[in-house]
Amino acid sequence: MRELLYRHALREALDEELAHDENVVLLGEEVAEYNGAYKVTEGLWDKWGSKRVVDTPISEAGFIGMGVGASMLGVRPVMELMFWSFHSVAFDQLVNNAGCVRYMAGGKINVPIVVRGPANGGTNVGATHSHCPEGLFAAFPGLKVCAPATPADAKGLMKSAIRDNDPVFIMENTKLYGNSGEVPDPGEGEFLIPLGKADIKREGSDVSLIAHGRSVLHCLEAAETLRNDHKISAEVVDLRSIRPLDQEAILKSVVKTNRAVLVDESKPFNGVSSQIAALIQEHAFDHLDAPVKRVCSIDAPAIYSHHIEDEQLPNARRVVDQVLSIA
Amino acid sequence: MRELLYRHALREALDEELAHDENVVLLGEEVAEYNGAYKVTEGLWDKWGSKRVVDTPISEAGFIGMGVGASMLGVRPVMELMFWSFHSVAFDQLVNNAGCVRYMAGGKINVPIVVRGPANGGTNVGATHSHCPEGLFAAFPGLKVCAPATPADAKGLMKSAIRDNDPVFIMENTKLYGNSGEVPDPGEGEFLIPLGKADIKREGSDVSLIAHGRSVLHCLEAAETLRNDHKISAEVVDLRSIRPLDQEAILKSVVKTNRAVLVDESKPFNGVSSQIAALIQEHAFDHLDAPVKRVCSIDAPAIYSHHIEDEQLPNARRVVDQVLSIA
Amino acid sequence: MQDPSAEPPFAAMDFSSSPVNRSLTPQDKIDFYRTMVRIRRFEHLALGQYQKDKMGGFLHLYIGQESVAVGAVSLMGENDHVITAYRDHGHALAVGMSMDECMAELFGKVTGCSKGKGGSMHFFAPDKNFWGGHGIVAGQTPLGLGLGYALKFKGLAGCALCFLGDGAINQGVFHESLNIAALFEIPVVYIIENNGYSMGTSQTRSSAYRDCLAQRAEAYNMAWDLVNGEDLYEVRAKTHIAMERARKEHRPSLLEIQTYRYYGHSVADANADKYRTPDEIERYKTYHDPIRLWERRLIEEGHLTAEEAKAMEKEATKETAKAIKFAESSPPPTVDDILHDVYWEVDEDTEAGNTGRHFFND
Amino acid sequence: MQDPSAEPPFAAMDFSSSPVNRSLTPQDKIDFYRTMVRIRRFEHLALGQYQKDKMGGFLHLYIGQESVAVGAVSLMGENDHVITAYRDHGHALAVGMSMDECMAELFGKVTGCSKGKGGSMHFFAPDKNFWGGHGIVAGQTPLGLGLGYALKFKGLAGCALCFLGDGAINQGVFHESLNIAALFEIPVVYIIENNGYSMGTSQTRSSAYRDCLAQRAEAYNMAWDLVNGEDLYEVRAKTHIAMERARKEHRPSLLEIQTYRYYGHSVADANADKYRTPDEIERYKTYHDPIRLWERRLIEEGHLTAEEAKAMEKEATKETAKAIKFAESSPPPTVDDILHDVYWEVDEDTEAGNTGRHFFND
Ligand SMILES: Cc1ncc(C[n+]2csc(CCOP(=O)(O)OP(=O)(O)O)c2C)c(N)n1
Ligand SMILES: Cc1ncc(C[n+]2csc(CCOP(=O)(O)OP(=O)(O)O)c2C)c(N)n1
Ligand SMILES: [Mg+2]
Ligand SMILES: [Mg+2]
Repeated sequence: MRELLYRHALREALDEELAHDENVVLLGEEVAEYNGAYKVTEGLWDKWGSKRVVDTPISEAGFIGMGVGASMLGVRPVMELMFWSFHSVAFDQLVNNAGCVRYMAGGKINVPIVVRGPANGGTNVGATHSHCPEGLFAAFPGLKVCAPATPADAKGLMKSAIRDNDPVFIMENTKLYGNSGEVPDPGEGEFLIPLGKADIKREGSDVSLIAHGRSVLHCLEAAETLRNDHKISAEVVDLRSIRPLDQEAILKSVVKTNRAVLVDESKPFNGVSSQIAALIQEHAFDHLDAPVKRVCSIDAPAIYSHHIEDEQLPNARRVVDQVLSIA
Repeated sequence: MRELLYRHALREALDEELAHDENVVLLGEEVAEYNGAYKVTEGLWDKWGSKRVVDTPISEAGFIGMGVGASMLGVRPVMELMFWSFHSVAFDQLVNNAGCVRYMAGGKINVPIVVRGPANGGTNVGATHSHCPEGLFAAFPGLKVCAPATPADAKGLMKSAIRDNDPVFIMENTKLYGNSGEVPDPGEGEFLIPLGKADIKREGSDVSLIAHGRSVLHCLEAAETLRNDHKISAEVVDLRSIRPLDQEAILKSVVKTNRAVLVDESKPFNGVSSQIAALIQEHAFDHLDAPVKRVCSIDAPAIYSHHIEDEQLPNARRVVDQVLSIA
Repeated sequence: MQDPSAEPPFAAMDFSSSPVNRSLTPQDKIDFYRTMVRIRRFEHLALGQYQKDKMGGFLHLYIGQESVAVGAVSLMGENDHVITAYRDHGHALAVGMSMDECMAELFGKVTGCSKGKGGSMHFFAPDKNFWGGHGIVAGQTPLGLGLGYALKFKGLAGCALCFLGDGAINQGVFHESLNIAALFEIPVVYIIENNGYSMGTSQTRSSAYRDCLAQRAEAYNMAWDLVNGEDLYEVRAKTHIAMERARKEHRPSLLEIQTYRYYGHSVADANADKYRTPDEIERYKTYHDPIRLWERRLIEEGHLTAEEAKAMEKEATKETAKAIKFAESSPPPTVDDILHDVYWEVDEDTEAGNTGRHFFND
Repeated sequence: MQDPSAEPPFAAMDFSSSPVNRSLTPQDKIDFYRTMVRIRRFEHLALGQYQKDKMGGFLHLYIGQESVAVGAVSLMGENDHVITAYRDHGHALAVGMSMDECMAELFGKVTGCSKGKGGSMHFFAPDKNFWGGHGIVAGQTPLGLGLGYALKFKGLAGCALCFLGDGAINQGVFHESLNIAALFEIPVVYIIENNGYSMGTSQTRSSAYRDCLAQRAEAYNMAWDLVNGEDLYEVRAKTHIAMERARKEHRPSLLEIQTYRYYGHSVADANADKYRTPDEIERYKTYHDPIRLWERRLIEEGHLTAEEAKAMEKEATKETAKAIKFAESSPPPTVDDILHDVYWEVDEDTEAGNTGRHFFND
């Protein structure tokens, strides 16, 4: 199969959906003439023009609210946040207007909007630019949240998100944009990955490593080490979608392995892994041979120093350590 | 001991701290001339004047940011959010400026600000006005979060919060403002309750009910029912402070009772109780005779209808049911 | 109490002969009257029901401001859309929502316009181009922008009317919206309903400005106007100009319509006559009431008699009473209903709605 | 390349004799020169270090804008405070921070001004009245307001200088801040450093306005002025007026200082000469460079020779080289350091800092 960069897989998804539905429009800071701060939208303004690919002022609350309003009338806006960290200046529009309007209207409205952009640390940009808000947003019923780890997942989830009739927030990752991976050829037909379906990225029998986004890669690396150095067979469950959540896949894996380590780039208090840990202990209590362990970012605002920044984030070593602590 | 309303206990705390430190200033919408939307600040403008008690425009991001800036220079602002629900329009100021500035300045700055107001559902005001964001904010290292359940706790925590040199967010509750309870007389000396100390509101041996804010009252009611109708002795642990968290008290209770039900008015995904459940299963794994159970608001935006609104929130009946499910 | 000659209505110019008013039939004018009266009766009686504990929470009454919603909404065509804040009953009835569905919503019943899920602050009728009803101050202002954006995107010659209060202008998102509206040439008309107060705070205590609030539009090189809201003719005349500017030139406007609310900020506002003098309220009621002024106007024009006016009021009272009965006898939502209307895909039972766990209840 | 006579410097008026400039000693003027040169050298060499991978993330260079920070900061007295955005190296050096601590911060070392925790965007020196260094666009604008608020609250006759970019003016919180500043009469001076672009977006593509951006102040009945940033005298003259207005009358101002950045938005901005023509950049460098213009001025005034200027540049290069060595040889933070500087109470080991669990690591 052909290989694509994560960033190009996303671009292909956007391009295909621009072609698929004339109501799709991309909006955000520098997405058009500049080709996107991280080049996810490269070439799309050239191809689709100023009506379909639109540069906005630095007014996240204003333009995301505008997208929500437009989506109520049937436009399908795909909004880029240059960093998901900038959610903080648009929070009301994201949680109340995107998240609650349908409910408060008794179901008379739906909001088919996608908000996308990178949500990760590890790029030497300090605390304000390194938030991982997937757990924050998954807390709001009415919203959907995905965090793809591979180019194929990025493409397939993005396409599903754009076709979804509810608001979907896609958490991409600047540290993944340059990663390469197999993505089915468009010639072979539409490639969609449903929201709410986890993916077993590696089968195993002794412990379940459960993660989303870039943490999946740490889990895969850890799984390799565990096999080679410790003869431990780790299964890697990639959530892909956080809300809806594939609880079935999580529990199936844990029931098989009887042990779980959850990996999550958020800060530990109410990271996504808090919720997953709560779910596992509730629904697989009798199957657990050890407490569910977690690996999160070290619990401080994101440090700038590139010498130490990676140590604040989850990594394979810390995953291995946690597995060994319950092995 | 004398009894005070929760609202008046808060007012007494504010009044005493205005007297205690000339740098304390109260700011917010309608806090001064109007006496506060919920009358927590009643009479304080009359007493302290326009320099110490200040009405602001409806600009939460602007005035909370202003408070953060002023606190860096040694002012000690106590900001009212008319509803904590309005955090959504000031989120950046709350999480990045209050929460991260000290860190990004390598500890050269501290932000002695208090943000307070009611954070609860149950008052027929619909989804936008019924958020319970304590779990959201506790997720940010750098912030502190309290949620007092009784007048005495409200007073004691408020005073400690104002004297604390870090940002403290106090989650009050409109459904508690009118509750009465014993509060020590100021004549007997300063009444301060430290942040980070839970309070055993009722001793018990069979199950730990762990909660904060108004949910504590549901737990106490449930404990009564459990004793009377089911001969179950429930201990009620009132967290009072969510970050810092009295993990020791939580674990001590669970190690004694071997069972826990967590009650929390947030939505279930990443409610505070998610984090507590994750902690308990991790640190008291071998002491648990049953999964940790949770009672949260039903997982939808807050419904308006007063006929059904209370059913969406935790209540004693639902607490009892969860206890019985693991008894 | 006052000397009537002391304070005539504010209106200085006569807008009755402006083009958009000249074309009105007597019936149109009478209908405006009827709608304003219906709004006022609806709210008066809703207040009574509130006091009987038939509903709780907030009830923000529009009484005193009726000419604004009725005047502006009367100009709406097929492709025009409207959105407002939490003081939304007037706009709801003006766009043609039934008293039944509105009252039932206040009562928290499934027959309410939002199935009892939104309440007083969150009325919706997308089928009538009415997009709410929004509780977060100014939170609706970028949504209004989005409605205008969608119209232009789809090539429809319509405009979005977006109402907000005089206190709401100090929310940042409103300014972001104004800048984008002007920059992108979005067909949106922002209408500040300036009733002089945001809760207990007067205009001068909440806003810095030169001559008036609408002037803030100048910062964005946007057209603006100041409107005397007591005169339905003026509201229509000036709003029409702004709407045409939006529809035909895709240029936004900011209107400030001066008006007044007679009741407190919400029914729960116990201070309603502390932050303003009883005199002030009385003065507005006596000299500037938009319904009484319109009634007088129609009588002068010979389209209405005092008896007909009375009859209409009675009719409105009856209609409201019927709505109250309807609301009263309608069923409330059930606990099961709480989990509907969260996700479209779940409600429609699609594949996406059935994949993965959407809800996380105990 | 160009005909020099085609485009003289923008400056039309001569501000050298305005009171705040008349009182300058030759040494003062030479010091301004030195500071501007130091900023530029610091950044040029920092860029070199960036390209050698001594640091990562963003590096927003201030080169081209030096006269703005140096001119404004030169007016600061004991009770004046300053805050800015992420393009903060110039302001940091202007307030007197050492190159060592600044370079070490870029290198992510514990000897950095923020102990390697803030990075390029988050320089701080509260002891020098410098409050950052802020990464969220316009996020600093209400903090600046708060600094002014605190000064007035404490009865100190100072003012807060709050810098922001031309793109930042479209963040709502800035408008909220302007309104509050005017309404509460806060001694704050907002300074838009208009370098014509927010990343790749030109002023006209991001902002709607009439004549200039500062005019937005009119909406709040706030004083404003437009300043030619290439002329240090003008920057000082006009900023001084605004600062005095703040200190003496507690009235805020909004200044727009026209300037230009020679490099891309940040070092990572690969498009830096796509959204603007090479000609445009060259024109600024040739005719409007604030350092060259100031140098020429001082030579004309007889306070400086070309040789002295060169020597100062060399000196700045040496100072920067030393700072690079310092940064290079300083230790990085340790993993343990990550958990310091989060809570004051924890760091100070107080009772409050020891009660309850503050951190939730695995
Ligand atoms: C962001 C936000 N802050 C505060 C409130 C509380 N609040 C509701 S209405 C209101 C006053 C608004 O006044 P104005 O905009 O003049 O509208 P009016 O009520 O006069 O129609 C306030 C402070 C809110 N709903 N949302
Ligand atoms: C809220 C927010 N949105 C977007 C960004 C990304 N961003 C950083 S700087 C910038 C451009 C700002 O331009 P301007 O205000 O003109 O300042 P300049 O860079 O020219 O100094 C953008 C879009 C951000 N940091 N914060
Ligand atoms: Mg008002
Ligand atoms: Mg700029």
